[in-house]
Amino acid sequence: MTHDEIAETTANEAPSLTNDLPEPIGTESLLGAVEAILMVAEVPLSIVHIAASLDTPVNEIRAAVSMIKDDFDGLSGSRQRGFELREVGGGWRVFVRENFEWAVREFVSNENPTKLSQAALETLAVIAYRQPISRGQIASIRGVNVDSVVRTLLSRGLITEMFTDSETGAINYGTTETFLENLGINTIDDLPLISPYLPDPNNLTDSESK
Amino acid sequence: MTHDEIAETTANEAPSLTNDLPEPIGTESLLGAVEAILMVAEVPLSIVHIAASLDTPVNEIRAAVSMIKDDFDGLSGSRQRGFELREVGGGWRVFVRENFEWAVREFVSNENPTKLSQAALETLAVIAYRQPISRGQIASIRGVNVDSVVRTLLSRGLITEMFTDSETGAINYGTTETFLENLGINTIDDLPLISPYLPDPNNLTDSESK
Amino acid sequence: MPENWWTVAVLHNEELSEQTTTGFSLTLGNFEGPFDLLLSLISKHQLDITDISLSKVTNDFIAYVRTLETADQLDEASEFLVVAATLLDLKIAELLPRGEVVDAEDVALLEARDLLFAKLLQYRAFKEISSWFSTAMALESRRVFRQVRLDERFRKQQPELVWTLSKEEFARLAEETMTPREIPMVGLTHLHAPRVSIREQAIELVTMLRREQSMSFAQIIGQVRDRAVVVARFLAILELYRLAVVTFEQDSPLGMLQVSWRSEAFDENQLSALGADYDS
Repeated sequence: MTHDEIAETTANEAPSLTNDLPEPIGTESLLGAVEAILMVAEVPLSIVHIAASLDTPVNEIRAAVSMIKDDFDGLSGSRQRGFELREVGGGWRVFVRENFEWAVREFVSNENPTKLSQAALETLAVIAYRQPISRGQIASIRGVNVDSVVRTLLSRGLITEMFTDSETGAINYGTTETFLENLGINTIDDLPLISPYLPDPNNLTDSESK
Repeated sequence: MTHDEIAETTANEAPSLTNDLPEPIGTESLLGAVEAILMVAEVPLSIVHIAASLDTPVNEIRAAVSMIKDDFDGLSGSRQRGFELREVGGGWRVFVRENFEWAVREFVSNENPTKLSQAALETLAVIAYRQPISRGQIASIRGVNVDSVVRTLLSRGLITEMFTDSETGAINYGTTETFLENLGINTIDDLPLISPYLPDPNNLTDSESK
Repeated sequence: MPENWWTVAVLHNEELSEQTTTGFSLTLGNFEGPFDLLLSLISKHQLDITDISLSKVTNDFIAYVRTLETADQLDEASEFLVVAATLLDLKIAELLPRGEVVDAEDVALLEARDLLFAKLLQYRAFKEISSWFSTAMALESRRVFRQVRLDERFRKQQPELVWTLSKEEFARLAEETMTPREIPMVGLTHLHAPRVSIREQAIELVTMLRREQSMSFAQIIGQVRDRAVVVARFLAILELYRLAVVTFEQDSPLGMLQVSWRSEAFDENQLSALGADYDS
């Protein structure tokens, strides 16, 4: 969508300001509204989420977010900002731009959770690529009991119970949005491909169902 | 460029025009750093505070803040932002711009249903009976990550940050007056007794440090 | 996502992984399970995973499993034993003269090998990719995002909270929430063969040997279809040998293994104590 298109679609929706030039102000108003919301949000906001809050079509919000991002990045003729808009965990959020992180250290409270153990990381990788997956299936891939690691991952909010298998009664796990945020990616599809490393999974699953 | 020169040039010139000047990169970098700090600060920051943390003369910071303010206000040729820099209580802070507050109001009323979720109630119950308690400790009692419900409870004013553990850096939470009012009791001691044989946070390993 | 990030991430991870490899409660000795051990042995001998010199790796593996002595370790060792048994099978097959006859047992052995290697490859894949996770998380944890408490005046805009719980209901909720949940255990029985008691097998053996006085190993396992029982019987024989209750005779390498009873050395109490090590 071009800027002009946004101007057209939002021209009449500006709730506050009106003057001689309705069209550009409509756009500016939408951009300002989206910026304002991004300023107060405490979690990454999806386009759909913002659209619902502002009661505005999704494609207009998408265009507005993309314009704001470009703007912060200095692609719209102005200076590159000390902050940027990033899409992580399925939503948009204002971050300090990477090359200015040195400046903010003092102002950020550091409550960094402890690093995950190697076992927890490997288990997380298995869940990420094989979700939904039960503890039994994870144990069979890892060769060891994974109860304690799964509990750690649950309390860290990195995985969640997705559903219980109606036949076996086994709980199936999957990754969360927090997981995506912690990795700095937007969707599971952003994970590096693992298939080149793997043998054909069809040869492996049988042993578990014996 | 001397400090005074920056102060002078910023009075009339847009930052994008400073390209003609000898040390534009220094300026842009300073602007970015100040912006980054203001973007993450929870409280208004004085010019002196920012100057000290960036190890930069006060008048340069003053000039930078003034440029950023003008910039956000749309006085430097670019769009007026949905946020602004406001001086309150002797310091500077990023606020939602007044004419975009409607967007935040819509967003906020959309976010908060009138009833607490089951997860929020359970977390509140744990905090009420085990305060002061950290998020990690709550998580290990509830077996799931509680970051987002704790945020909800904070924003509802039902709990508050009591102190930060000096060793672990973990914030400890407790209930508020608002909580007591909702439950119709005067002090925490009026809570009905529960079984003494339930997990105590002091005996729990913080799930985050596992 | 830029492709080179992954590469950078992997390189970067070298330093990080050092700190993260310790402290897991289920670690058996230094290894997190049989695949971990097998992988490290393969890399120690600088072997390709698809072209393992079985003798070396099997010897090392068995030697390691022997060092697992405490009850706790043995409790966790069942997976090790399954892998050990497979490796032993494969090693024996390698040593046997190659005939033209392909019988069902050979095929089963090949399948067991393929399955073991496929599982090992799979394990390695996840192990390798986990370094990407570690690095991505480390990099992301340095990022700072805006997270500023909502202004009081906006907070007042939210719809009034509707509170419905009495203090008694609230107390009950607290109690229910804080009562530790019974963590459903992983049913390992449907994954692996059911646990086999070495003591039970030892008792069985004693009965058989008392009757027969001397039997070949082939006879001892003659009727048994379950590999876990075979392993358990084999371990039971070793235990009985350690107690000097039985003796072995083998004329030549890979020849028939004859197990003989030495009843004069037998003490019933030793047998009941024997099982204790293996019970969980």
